[in-house]
Amino acid sequence: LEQMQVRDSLKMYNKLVERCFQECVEDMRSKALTGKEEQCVSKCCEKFMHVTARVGMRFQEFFSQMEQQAAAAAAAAGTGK
Amino acid sequence: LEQMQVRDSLKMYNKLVERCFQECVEDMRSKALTGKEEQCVSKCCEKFMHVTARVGMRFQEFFSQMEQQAAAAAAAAGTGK
Amino acid sequence: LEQMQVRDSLKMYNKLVERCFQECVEDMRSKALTGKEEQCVSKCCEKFMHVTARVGMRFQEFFSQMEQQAAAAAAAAGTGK
Amino acid sequence: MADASEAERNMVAAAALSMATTELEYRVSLLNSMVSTCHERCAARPYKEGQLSVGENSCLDRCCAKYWQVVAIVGQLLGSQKQ
Amino acid sequence: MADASEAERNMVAAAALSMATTELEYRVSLLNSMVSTCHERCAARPYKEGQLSVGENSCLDRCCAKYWQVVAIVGQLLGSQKQ
Amino acid sequence: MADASEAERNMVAAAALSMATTELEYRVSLLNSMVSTCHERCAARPYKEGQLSVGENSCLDRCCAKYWQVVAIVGQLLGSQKQ
Repeated sequence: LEQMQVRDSLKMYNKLVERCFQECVEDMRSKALTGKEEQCVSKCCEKFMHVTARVGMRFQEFFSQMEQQAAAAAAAAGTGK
Repeated sequence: LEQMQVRDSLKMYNKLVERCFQECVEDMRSKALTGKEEQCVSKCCEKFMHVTARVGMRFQEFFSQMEQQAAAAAAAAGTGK
Repeated sequence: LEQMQVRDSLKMYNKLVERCFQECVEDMRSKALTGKEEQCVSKCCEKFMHVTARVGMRFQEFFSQMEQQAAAAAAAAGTGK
Repeated sequence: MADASEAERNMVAAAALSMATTELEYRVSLLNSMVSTCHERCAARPYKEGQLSVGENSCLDRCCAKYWQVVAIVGQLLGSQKQ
Repeated sequence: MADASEAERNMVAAAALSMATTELEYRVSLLNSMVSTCHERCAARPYKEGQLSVGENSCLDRCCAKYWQVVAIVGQLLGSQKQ
Repeated sequence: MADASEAERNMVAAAALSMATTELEYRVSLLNSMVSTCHERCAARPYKEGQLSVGENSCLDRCCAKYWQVVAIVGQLLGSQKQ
């Protein structure tokens, strides 16, 4: 499972690079990133990490809520006997 | 292999959700889907299942045809000996 | 690892088909590819293979350069002792 | 006899682990789609700030809420079709 | 001697299973691309109906036929380049 | 004692193999993204030639150079955030 986590984070790394490249790199007339492109890549990456944190929080809330409901339903079924 | 099938159907489930969300959910001004969005998601999902069935049928036809041709070619080669 | 290579090349094959289909096949009014579509698919595929070769070359250069730098740094650290 | 039951227990444990892995993979891929889709929809462009604004945050919350609803609708339709 | 040949048979079986799995994965991924691409091309938007119309069905059939042709052309070019 | 150290060596070897596989997968997927992104950006459309022109070749070289820079920036930001 640890192995899986490493693989997932490398996958996410690759996807983040691809996304920010596509959104920020505007042309291929130079070999080096322009200042504007470089800034855009940094902001893109930072923003994406914040989005991941926020969505991850909502995600965990949802699943823990679902498990509580399942537990409550199981308890109710037990009482109903 | 059974494990693989479960994984593939979960993958397809995820992709279908993503596709229908992107095609149907129009804005983020409300927390709940509008009636129109909800209907669109249902139709999108239903249509996708029908597309999968139709394309799957053509897919199987193609491969069974190919195998028949391979068998016929093998038989012909056998006769030619 | 050999198994992995076979899988990767099959994956690339699938992706190449999808890419060239999407870029070249224009409409669904006929069952057979038009001459223009067929030509486009060939060129698309050929070009993609050349792009793969070129980018692959730059890719290997980069990693072998990185490894040389790492080795040089290690040697320098050894001398510094 | 003891051996057989141990082998059985091992098989049950292996099956449970494999199911848990599949479930985990499913959740990871669901989370990734949500992050990617909601980033697409809510992150203001061009990127001027690395931080999320108040508006972006509430957009993300609504995006997640709607995403779960789509998950539920699609799940129900896929489930009903199987039977 | 018997042992060696059994080990050999096991290895051959394992290799065959692994090849079959790879082949299956390839077909599944090919099918998924076809479904996705042809849905993209043929499903009429906005989605008003869950059912497929006659026009959509024949669009799908043509899309599949063209897809196989692209598979063949690409396969031939990739094959010829390897040698 | 000999047994234990052999088992240990086997475990270390297995861990190393698994790390090497992960590293290789990472590189393959990075290469695939680069090829796909730079093909997208640099291959002239409509496809008239199968060969790459001089302009396309230098576009690819610049695209790769910029891609590595993005890899470096993102890697640095992801790394700094972890600590």
